[in-house]
Amino acid sequence: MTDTETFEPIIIGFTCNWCSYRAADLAGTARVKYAPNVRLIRLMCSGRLDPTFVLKALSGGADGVMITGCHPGECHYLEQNYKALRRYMLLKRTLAQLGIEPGRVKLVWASAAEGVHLAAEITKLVEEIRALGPLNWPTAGDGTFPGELGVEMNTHEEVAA
Amino acid sequence: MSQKYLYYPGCSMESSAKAYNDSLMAIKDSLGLALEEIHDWNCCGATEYVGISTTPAYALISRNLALAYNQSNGMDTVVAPCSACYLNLAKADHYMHERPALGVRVNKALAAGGLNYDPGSLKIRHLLDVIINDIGLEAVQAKVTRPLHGLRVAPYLGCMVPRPDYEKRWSDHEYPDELDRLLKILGAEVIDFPLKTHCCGGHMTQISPSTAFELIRRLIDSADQYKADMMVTLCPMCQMNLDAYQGETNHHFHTNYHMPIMFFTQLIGLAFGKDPKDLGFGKELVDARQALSRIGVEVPEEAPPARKPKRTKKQGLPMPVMPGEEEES
Amino acid sequence: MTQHSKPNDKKERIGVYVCHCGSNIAGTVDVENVSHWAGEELKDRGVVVSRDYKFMCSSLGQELIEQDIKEQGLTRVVVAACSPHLHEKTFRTATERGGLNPYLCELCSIREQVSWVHTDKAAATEKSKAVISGAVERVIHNEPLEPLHVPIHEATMVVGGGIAGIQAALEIADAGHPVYMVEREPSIGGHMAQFDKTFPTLDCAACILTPRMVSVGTHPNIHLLTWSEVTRVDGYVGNFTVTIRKKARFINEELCTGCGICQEKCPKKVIDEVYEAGLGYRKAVYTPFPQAVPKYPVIDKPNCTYFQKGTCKACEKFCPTGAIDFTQEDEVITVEVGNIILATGYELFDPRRVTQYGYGRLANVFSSLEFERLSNAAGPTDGNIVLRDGVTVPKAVGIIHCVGSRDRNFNNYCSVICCMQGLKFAHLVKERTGATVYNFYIDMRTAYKAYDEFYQRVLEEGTLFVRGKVAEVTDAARLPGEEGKLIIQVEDTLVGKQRRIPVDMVVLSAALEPRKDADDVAKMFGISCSADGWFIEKHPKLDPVATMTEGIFIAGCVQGPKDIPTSVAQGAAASARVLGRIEQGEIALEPVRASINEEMCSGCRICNDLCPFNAILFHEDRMVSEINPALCQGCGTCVAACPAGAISGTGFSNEQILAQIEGLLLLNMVHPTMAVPA
Amino acid sequence: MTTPEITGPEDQNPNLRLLEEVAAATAGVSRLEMCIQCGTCGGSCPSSADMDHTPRMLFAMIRAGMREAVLRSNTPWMCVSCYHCVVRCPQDVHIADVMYTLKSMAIQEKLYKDSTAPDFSQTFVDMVENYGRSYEFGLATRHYLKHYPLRLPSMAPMGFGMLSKRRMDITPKRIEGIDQLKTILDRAKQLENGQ
Repeated sequence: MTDTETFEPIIIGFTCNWCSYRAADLAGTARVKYAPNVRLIRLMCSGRLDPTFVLKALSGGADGVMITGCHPGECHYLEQNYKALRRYMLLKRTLAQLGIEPGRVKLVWASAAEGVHLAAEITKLVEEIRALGPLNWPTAGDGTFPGELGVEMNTHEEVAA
Repeated sequence: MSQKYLYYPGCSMESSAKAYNDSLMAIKDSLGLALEEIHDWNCCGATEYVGISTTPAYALISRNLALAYNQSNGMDTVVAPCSACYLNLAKADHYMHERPALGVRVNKALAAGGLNYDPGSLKIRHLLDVIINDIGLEAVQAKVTRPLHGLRVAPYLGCMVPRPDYEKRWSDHEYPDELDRLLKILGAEVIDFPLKTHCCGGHMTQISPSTAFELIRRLIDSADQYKADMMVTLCPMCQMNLDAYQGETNHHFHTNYHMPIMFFTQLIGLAFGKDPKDLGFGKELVDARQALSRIGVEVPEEAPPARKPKRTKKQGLPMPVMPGEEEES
Repeated sequence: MTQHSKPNDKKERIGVYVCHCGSNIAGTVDVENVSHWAGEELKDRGVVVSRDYKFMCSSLGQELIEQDIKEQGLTRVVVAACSPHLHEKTFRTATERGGLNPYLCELCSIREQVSWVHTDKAAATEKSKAVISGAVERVIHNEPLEPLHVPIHEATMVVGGGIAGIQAALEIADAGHPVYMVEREPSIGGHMAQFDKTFPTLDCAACILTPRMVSVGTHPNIHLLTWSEVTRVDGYVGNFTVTIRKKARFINEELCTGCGICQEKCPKKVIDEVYEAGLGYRKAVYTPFPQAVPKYPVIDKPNCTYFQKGTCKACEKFCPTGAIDFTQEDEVITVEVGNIILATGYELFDPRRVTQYGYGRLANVFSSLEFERLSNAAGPTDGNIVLRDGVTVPKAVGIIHCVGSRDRNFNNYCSVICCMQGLKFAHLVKERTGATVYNFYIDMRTAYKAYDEFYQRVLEEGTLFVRGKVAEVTDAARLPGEEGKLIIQVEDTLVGKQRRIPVDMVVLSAALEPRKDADDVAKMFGISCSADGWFIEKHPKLDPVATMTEGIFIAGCVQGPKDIPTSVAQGAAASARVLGRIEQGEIALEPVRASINEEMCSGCRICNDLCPFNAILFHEDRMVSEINPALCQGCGTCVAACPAGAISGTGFSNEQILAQIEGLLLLNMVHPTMAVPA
Repeated sequence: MTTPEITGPEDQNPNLRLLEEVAAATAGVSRLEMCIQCGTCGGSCPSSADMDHTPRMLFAMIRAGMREAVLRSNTPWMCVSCYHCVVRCPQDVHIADVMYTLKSMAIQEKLYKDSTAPDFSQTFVDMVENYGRSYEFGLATRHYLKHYPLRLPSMAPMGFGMLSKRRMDITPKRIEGIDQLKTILDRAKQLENGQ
């Protein structure tokens, strides 16, 4: 057996209360099966996603992070998912700077009706992360994570963007 | 500007559908259509191989795709004039993707011959699709010098071009209007042929002739009811069945149909003012001369071959001799 | 075990309750093991009680929580059961009964998100532990909250004047509360107004509908806005501000008496694509039908000779009261309402898309709506069922079911009404023409009160039933007797043979589809559409007329295909929900709001532009921003964006989420194949 | 959607797994398990009059595990590959491809009733395997001599017409890479047999 076959990644998933969390509920109600590697956190909106949450997850032992929100134009709070999209783009850049594969973080749109889609995306991401292998977080030696180290997660940029 | 395509002629273009081939060759430059034949292509297996064994059938088809890809050099589209070839190539590309296990098996087989094909690498399109959608009806119309006014035609597409149509390239599965629009541009009077995508009998002429004759009769009878001068097709198999078996069908049902079956490329050539001789007219068994003379086109009867066909090789399968041909051998 | 960066320094006493949900959870998750693990391994995190119970939502289950709070002095509660969207309220209420603030309870889902979606028992058990660990870490940082109370505006808006909307509006208005009804067409009545008879009782649609329409038109509590469309919705439950565009009618409603002379004199005839389904004509100035409510006509500007060519004005010349007003312009109206009921209905599937059935190509193939008009005594043929030539009575009629429904090429769903509609058509054809009638069906679905009895009746009348989905309708005759007929080619699946059945007329029982603009409407009102395009209800069984958005309700076909009785029931149900709200006068909202700590605010104003609800106010004098909790919707975008960390999101604070992440990552993954089966 | 792996208790009658077997052997995703017996296929089929079962019935028989009756049926052999049923099927069952699968299964188990069609296919394939191209003249004459010797005289004018109009070569064409093709097909046959 190779590493990629035995390696079981842990993924933290951030969901939006109005769409993707309900999609996850719907997947359950419909008994759609997906990989057990994802552990979900409910936010009110993908716009609530502070990039430090992602860094916290990756530094704390997660091998990947899934950010989910309503489809563009369908945000319960009008347009906050666009802000999530912008932060996601910035976040990918930051990860690359830290030497982490940007593919470990993925943004998925899922409406409340898309349980099957969400389940498929979860399973897909698990396979993608499995292929990347375990994350070796570049530690500062003291176990702290970059959010606390002051890594530039400058959200001012999004206003200019 | 010429548009360049990989070209998969298919076996019939060299034999039973020679008229299709000749007329295509005669018009392609006027259309600005550059066709680069896939080197050493092989038969697509028609509808026969898939009914015998799946992996070999798809490996047979995919050898052509692999060869095409190797010589693609910037081209991404394979054009096939024959419906069955078009469908088989498209189907292999589609199913190797839809059923990855099949894709893996086919590529393992291809690897034995040093080849490989990744599904999705090439677009597979039918000749008519390319003419309508890439070259465009305006460009075709601009070349028309001899409109086919007065010629009443039944557009007949048969089955395998509009169906199953994996990539949704055609306007409809049942009543596509591409061929109608093309023929109208050429100046012909196009009837609303209700059976335009119904079956010509396919290989039933060989395995259940009475079934085939009935299907042939339905088509010709309907075109006849609409008083069509001819049926216009884009498929060698359809042309062969409706043309070559029309006599036997008449015999079978004691009917007396005389419905010429032409390829659409032949009519494009006529409308472009090309010499009918170069367009394969005269190769049809149900003579089209009468219908064409009505619009003032005279086609000389094709002279019988000057010499006996020469046999070049003595190898191959034993040559069965047909009764009517004994004196030749 | 990882080092916790945020210790439970408050010394919270936490109770953990793991639900079996019968076998729903316990079938895949080793519940006892999970509960035992939480009690042991999370002891140092403050877990003092950990229990598992068959059904936590039962009164006995809830009592467990209450009892432990009182006897064990719990300060926090974690329940691991179903989705918070189902039972969060239940357990928070139980927590409150125990004497704690309800927001000190966290419900985490190990059913929808664990046991129902995973099959490997070991992996599901480990994931459940991680989920509980996350909830435990989070709940430590929960704070006691008070729900927000917002007043409910007494007025209600009903969008759509079909039978569902009419029912809803009348119920609310009769209870003494104001209603605004907005209808896009010139008259209310909807599809029902187009029908002649209604199944299964065959009572006349107009006879039962028009009295309701008149009531709406004359009701002192109903403000009727026809020929109008909602263009914008602002605000939130209890306090919506709705903007409506009232299209110019070019008729002065004060002066018009509805005498109809203008319609008589108008020289311009137009095919009526809406009310007559394209089968009849109307004038350029028109009321769609004689019983229209309101009675005022409209001038159809794109078709009016005066508007297009500058001369005519026949209507103006002949109007006895001078009510024609060519200078009218669209009006924009805004109204304040507390609740909104959407009853915007359906659209008929365009049968042209099923090309093999020949609709649009073969003259005597009719759509179901066309047939409704054809059979309507007030329709273009005065109720005579005739072919497209307008005179020939058909001798044989084929009715095809499931056109565009139950077909992956078009719509997967069953359109519910088509079987009964097909039976009704069969009856009407028989009754009026004596023709031979065929019904082609896949499955006969007549499940409702008195529906199957109607099927029996139609069988008795001699309608012929062929079980098979029709393959094609053609005019290409090939057998004797087919000449000049439409031939229906079908496999009679009960005989196992292909049949060709010549008929004179084909009626296509077309699918009901969501309106083309359903998506835009949903977005405007902040609700969602299913993959098929129908509006999604809050719960498919238990809350069919509410939506995920507070204050927005749905009724009728907008939620999915349904017949008249069900549409009426939904209209009434939606109004009952609204009336309950109005009676209470206010509603308690989740206190999920953002707030700014002025001490920490640097006045950078980044958050100001982020808020789509304009809830953030900048105080120029103090150079700080402030959030208006009444306007804030709690999305948290500003919380995430504040560079000074001055904004906190109640209920979803950074501390809570970071702690939850840590908790979730407490355990490593179990490799499914290495897991020991239980 | 992929063809689901149907797992269940071991069946007493292995024929009850016939549906699964057919689905697995079909190129593409057959969706055969989705058939709702509506009869669109049987209604659409141009040659259904000559079939001993309509396609719909055949699918019901597959579900019922009537293995021998299914493989002996002439239905797949009468399929003209017109794809009308495929595009009209409300459940998107890949009917034509299922028919190809049933033919190959019948050939493998030698369960067909009439050898005309299988022989024709086999002759065609033999020619293609030997030359890399189809060879109509050889195919037609061989096939007719075996199956329709009495039809030959009435066919002669047509055959002569085709020859004289040079629409039929009496010599076969062989591709250059015939050895490569044979290698590929041999390997494909091994793979087909699970080797």
